[in-house]
Amino acid sequence: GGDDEGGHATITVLAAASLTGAFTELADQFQKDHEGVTVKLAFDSSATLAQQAVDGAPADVLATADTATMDSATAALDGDSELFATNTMVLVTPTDNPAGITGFDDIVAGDVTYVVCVDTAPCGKVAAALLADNTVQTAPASLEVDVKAVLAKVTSGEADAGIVYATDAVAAGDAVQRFEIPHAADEVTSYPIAALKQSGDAALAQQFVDLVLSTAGQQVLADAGFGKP
Amino acid sequence: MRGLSADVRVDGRLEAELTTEPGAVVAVIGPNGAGKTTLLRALAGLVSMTGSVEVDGVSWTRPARLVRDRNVGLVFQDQLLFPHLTAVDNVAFGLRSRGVAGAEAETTARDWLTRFAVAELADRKPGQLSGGQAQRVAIARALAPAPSLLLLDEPFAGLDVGVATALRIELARHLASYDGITLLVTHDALDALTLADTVLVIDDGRVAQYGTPQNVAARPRTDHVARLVGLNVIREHDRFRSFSPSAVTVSLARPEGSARNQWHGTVLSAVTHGDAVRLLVDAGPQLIADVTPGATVELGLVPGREVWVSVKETAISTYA
Amino acid sequence: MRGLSADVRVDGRLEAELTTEPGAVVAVIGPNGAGKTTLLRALAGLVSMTGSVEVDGVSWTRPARLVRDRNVGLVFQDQLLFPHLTAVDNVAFGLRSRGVAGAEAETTARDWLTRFAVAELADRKPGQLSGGQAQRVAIARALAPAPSLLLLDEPFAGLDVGVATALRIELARHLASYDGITLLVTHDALDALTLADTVLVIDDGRVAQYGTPQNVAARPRTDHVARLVGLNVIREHDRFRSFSPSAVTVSLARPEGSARNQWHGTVLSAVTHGDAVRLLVDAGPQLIADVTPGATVELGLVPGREVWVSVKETAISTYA
Amino acid sequence: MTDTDGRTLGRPPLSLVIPGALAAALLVLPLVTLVLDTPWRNFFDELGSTVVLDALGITAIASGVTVVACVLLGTPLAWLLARVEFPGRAVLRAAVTVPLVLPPVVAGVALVTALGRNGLIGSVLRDATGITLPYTITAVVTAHTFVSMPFYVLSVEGALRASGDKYDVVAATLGATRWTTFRRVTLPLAMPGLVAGAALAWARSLGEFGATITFAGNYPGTTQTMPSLIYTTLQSRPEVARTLSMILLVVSIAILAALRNRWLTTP
Amino acid sequence: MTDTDGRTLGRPPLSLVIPGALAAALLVLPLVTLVLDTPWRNFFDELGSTVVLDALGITAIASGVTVVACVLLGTPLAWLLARVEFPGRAVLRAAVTVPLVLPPVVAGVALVTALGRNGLIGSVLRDATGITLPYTITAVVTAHTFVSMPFYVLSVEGALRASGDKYDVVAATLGATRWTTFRRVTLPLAMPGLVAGAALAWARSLGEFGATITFAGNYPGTTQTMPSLIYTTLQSRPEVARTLSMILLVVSIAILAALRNRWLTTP
Ligand SMILES: Nc1ncnc2c1ncn2[C@@H]1O[C@H](COP(=O)(O)OP(=O)(O)OP(=O)(O)O)[C@@H](O)[C@H]1O
Ligand SMILES: Nc1ncnc2c1ncn2[C@@H]1O[C@H](COP(=O)(O)OP(=O)(O)OP(=O)(O)O)[C@@H](O)[C@H]1O
Ligand SMILES: [Mg+2]
Ligand SMILES: [Mg+2]
Repeated sequence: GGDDEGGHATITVLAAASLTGAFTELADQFQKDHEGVTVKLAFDSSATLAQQAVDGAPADVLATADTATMDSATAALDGDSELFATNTMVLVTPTDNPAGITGFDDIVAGDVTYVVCVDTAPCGKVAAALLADNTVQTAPASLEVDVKAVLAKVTSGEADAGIVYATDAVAAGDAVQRFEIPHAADEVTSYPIAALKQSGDAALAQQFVDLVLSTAGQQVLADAGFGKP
Repeated sequence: MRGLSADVRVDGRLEAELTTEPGAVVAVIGPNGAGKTTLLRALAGLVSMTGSVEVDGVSWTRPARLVRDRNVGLVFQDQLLFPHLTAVDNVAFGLRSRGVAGAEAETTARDWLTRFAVAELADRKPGQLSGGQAQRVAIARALAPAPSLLLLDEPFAGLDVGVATALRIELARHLASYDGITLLVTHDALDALTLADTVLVIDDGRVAQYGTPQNVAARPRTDHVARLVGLNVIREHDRFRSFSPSAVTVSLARPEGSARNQWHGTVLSAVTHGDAVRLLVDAGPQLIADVTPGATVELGLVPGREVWVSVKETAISTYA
Repeated sequence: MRGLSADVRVDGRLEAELTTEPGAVVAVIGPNGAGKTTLLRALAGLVSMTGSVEVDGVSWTRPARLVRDRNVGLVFQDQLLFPHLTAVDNVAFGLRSRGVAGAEAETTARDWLTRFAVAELADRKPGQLSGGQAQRVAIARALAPAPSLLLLDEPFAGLDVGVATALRIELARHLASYDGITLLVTHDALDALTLADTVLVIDDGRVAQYGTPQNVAARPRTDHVARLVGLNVIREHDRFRSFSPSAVTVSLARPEGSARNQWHGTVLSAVTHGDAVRLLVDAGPQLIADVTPGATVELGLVPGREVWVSVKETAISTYA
Repeated sequence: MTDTDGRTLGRPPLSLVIPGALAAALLVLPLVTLVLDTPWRNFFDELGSTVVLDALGITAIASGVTVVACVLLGTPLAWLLARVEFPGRAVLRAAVTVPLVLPPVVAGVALVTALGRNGLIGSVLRDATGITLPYTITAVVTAHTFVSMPFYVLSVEGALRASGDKYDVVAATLGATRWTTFRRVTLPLAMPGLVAGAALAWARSLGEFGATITFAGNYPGTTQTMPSLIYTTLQSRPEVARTLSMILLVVSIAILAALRNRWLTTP
Repeated sequence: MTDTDGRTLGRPPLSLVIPGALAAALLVLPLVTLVLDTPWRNFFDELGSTVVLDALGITAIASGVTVVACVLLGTPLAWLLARVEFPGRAVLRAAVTVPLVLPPVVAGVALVTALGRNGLIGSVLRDATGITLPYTITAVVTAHTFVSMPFYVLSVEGALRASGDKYDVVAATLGATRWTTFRRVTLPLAMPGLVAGAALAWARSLGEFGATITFAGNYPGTTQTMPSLIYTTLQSRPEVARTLSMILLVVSIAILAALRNRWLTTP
């Protein structure tokens, strides 16, 4: 990021894929608040983004979906990271719910085709913990690379059920039915954010972080289904 | 009707009608680019043509019969042996395509190779054969499946004399007992005169003459045939006048007699021909003249020399 | 030393030594598979060989000279015209490779095509040429860059008589003023005798004879040459005995006289040859005999007939 | 024809050697650095783990079956495109190229819309037979074939065109049906192109995961291939992912080198 | 040679038509369902947005440059592999195939280890010239070339082998250097293979995102290609992602159909 010739400035924000909706809105708001500033957003998996940040990718802010990946990028951070949101997991089914699922118990007991994230992904770690907490016997049909893939499998009807973040269920709206998972509150994911050392405009980067942490920012995140940190 | 009856039209390249008896051997002669190969390929179904082809009363053109169902044996001018198959497999290919079992096909193929004296090369790929050896394999490949229409495009080109003679004998023997029809493209008068019972002369995409070898040889209608059989032929309006080279007198001074039968020109070449020396003289028409070696030396008949050539009217045969 | 001096050894295929003057035209003759093409390709650097090749005192083998630097002109037995280039571009290719500018190369190429009477086909691709037309383009392509070693592998195969004659004349003219060396592979005695000043006879991968056309024709050492020039030749120990077909007497009963000069055999073929009928008789050696048409009818000399052939000792020439 | 000694044709010109070497460097150097950067000490530990062995097995089966499917189905298609004129040939040729252009994940989506449980064809199939494709190895093979076949078809079509049809014509005059001709003449003559195409298809299949994960899922022991495993591992344990990549590489190079040299040096 | 009327060779046999049609169906049906399932009403809206236009532009540039790079560098490499015997040829041939086998993301990792800011070569380059590759369009092109070139090289090598070297030998006897021979004889005769190879490389480049995102990042306007955009969008707005895929498809099929038919129908 940095100043352009004409007094314009650009900051680049690397954000976890699950933040797509909320951060797009926050970026709009930021641009409105800061005349002549452009916010570029690059969404990807947290691990990829952390790796790029360490590699010196030209960016100003990094927001990841778990603390572990943020820790892996410590070398690139300008100061400490701060938690700005949490997320919990829920069970979703297609709207027409072809398997007739009435609650999480159907997963625990029944012969349902369901999918979860692969346990190498942050969402998969949580899902694996929940499956263990609830002593689920049946194996999932597939371990998806990320939570969007899980949601896609459910909305397209390829899976009868899937475990996704609450925010994804909100984003999916009418396309899914939502069921709570017992012990979900024990497995909360925290989202950290930090400005990056390589930022060309540290002040502006910090202002974006501040916006995310502000009340207005928190409201946008709450609307998207995130919990408070 | 048995035999072949064809009216072959290939746009801009050929327009030829042809009718033959079963068992006939037709020599197809004509200069380069006349359309000989085109005729053969059209009969085989390899060139799109209009007109009609009928063999033993069955039309091959209405409806168009598939190439593979025409049962032709074609020796291509450029051989086209399958490069990835051995000689014996090349020959066996047509047999196997027509349903002969593998082992039997191979035995038959080896017989054919033996007949053409290339049995010991049976297991070589075409890339390891000499030109003449490949030509023999190509002929064997065409003959092996006993086709009902045999199309030979210059089969003796590139063969050494011994083999060519042997092959002519072999082919003559084969053709004698063969009730299919053979079309043999050749640039050699001997083939036309000895192997064939009919000669088809093609010139510039059209049939110039069609008859027995004797008739064609005696009364050629094209320069090309005349040259082939060693005669001079001159076209006058709608008649032809031909005479033998030995009837031609060569002199340095203008001879007496009818002006119609004398020409002035330049010697193009002089080569021995049997006991005589054969001169090629460019005298408007190109004429050939046989003179004695003695006269050659005496008159200094080397290429470039200006001479008069004349022929007595009585030595000229005139025909329509 | 000027001229060509070669000792070509190709494993299992050829072992030939050869020395010629500059400007020489060497006819290479021999039966199919003798090694003629192998010799030409080895000289051009296209077959790996041992031995040595020296041209005008410079070795082409130590160190091995690149094919493109040998400045040869090669007419391949199977033409191998570039299929994607037009006739004129094929001919211009060698010129342009040797640095002639595009426009000039094209003009020269068109001249060559004109000389071989295929100028009007200049812009056709090889696929649209007849066999003989393609052959002429191939010859033009080899000659155009004025190579210092001209290697012609059966250049007249597939040409019609008229063109072949014209080409022979053209080639003779070209060769007369040409101080490079020409090797001409041919199966035609006429070429060997008229175009060449030396004849190299190859048989079974070895040089069987090397001399003037007259000498080779008069005293052939291989069946193949004898057949080519129309003589009979018989090998006795280390000497050769040859005689003309017209010296042979054919009879049904055993003739009197020296048993050495008479053979019993079967008529293989009978064809007209000039005024005579030429018989091929399988009598141990295959012999040719010229008899009168009258005798043919009288004695019933058809293929398959058993006959005695004999020749007077005085008609036989014996040489080492 | 050409028993020409390569050397007398002259040394390869610098104008070809230099760009060729550059290309080789571009392709090889990243691999070399990847190899240097890989924690090899884990190599055999990882190679021994069940997850890896399962994934290797599934990859081997899927890529093997894919190559077979490409050869069996793709060769006829390439032949039709190269040798037969039919209406719509140009369109079909373009359509065959499309899966090449599709990002793999989109290819997976396409497969889902067609063959998924609720896909246009998949739902018909399910209602009729009760069979569903997703989450099975059949689905893996289908996805692999879908993304790999275009490479095979294009490559083989190119080779068929380059080698021409003149020998096909000769075979017809010898009474061969088009099928016999295809089998005994066309195929053997285009063999180098077929081998190249099969290598391409096989390699593409070995590296495939986008379409597979989307269409077939990713479960160890049933649908998880090596690339899927590598991709998912990359998220959390990049070093392990590199080791896994090396395993995939070593195995596939060994096979490729063995096969291609065997097939290509005796043409 | 063959002005043969295709029809007299006989109808294509069912044993080829059936598997060929099956292959075509397998390749085409998913596309058809994808097209049917796409929300077309957004097509022109999306096509007009800056992000999409930017991504299309970058994709066009990257894939175009990639094809040029493949042709300029890959053709010589294919020629060396097909025509020149040199020690290590077998190894090089296998090595060239490797990027095919690498899952794209791993290919990206390989590029990072070699050409990244801290990569073995990249760090040397940075210290010497101050230039760094990653996160620039040059990096995008590098990644695309790295993953696409093997397809080109293999396909062209196959075609070069299939068309043989006999005319190369003829050219040598006519005094042509190997370079002239290559340019005026070898290349034109192998043209169908080259075109097929270029189509493969171009298509592979059009669909590439794994290696690109890893090595070059995913920044709108600088390194975000269509597939990267599609991948990103797929996370949040799957329908839009499909529309974007359709845009990529329509554009590329149009170009492919135009080019290939032009090049291939007049061989
Ligand atoms: N594919 C083609 N397209 C157009 N013209 C062609 C094609 N093939 C041949 N020709 C032309 O048609 C004419 C007849 O060719 P054809 O091959 O039948 O001659 P030919 O009598 O066999 O001659 P040759 O004795 O030289 O083999 C020639 O003028 C030739 O140039
Ligand atoms: N590539 C090869 N490998 C092995 N043997 C070969 C190869 N090419 C030719 N031969 C053999 O070498 C011998 C000589 O072949 P060559 O082509 O020189 O004969 P030729 O004298 O030109 O015969 P022709 O008059 O038939 O053209 C033949 O017996 C042939 O079978
Ligand atoms: Mg012809
Ligand atoms: Mg030869």
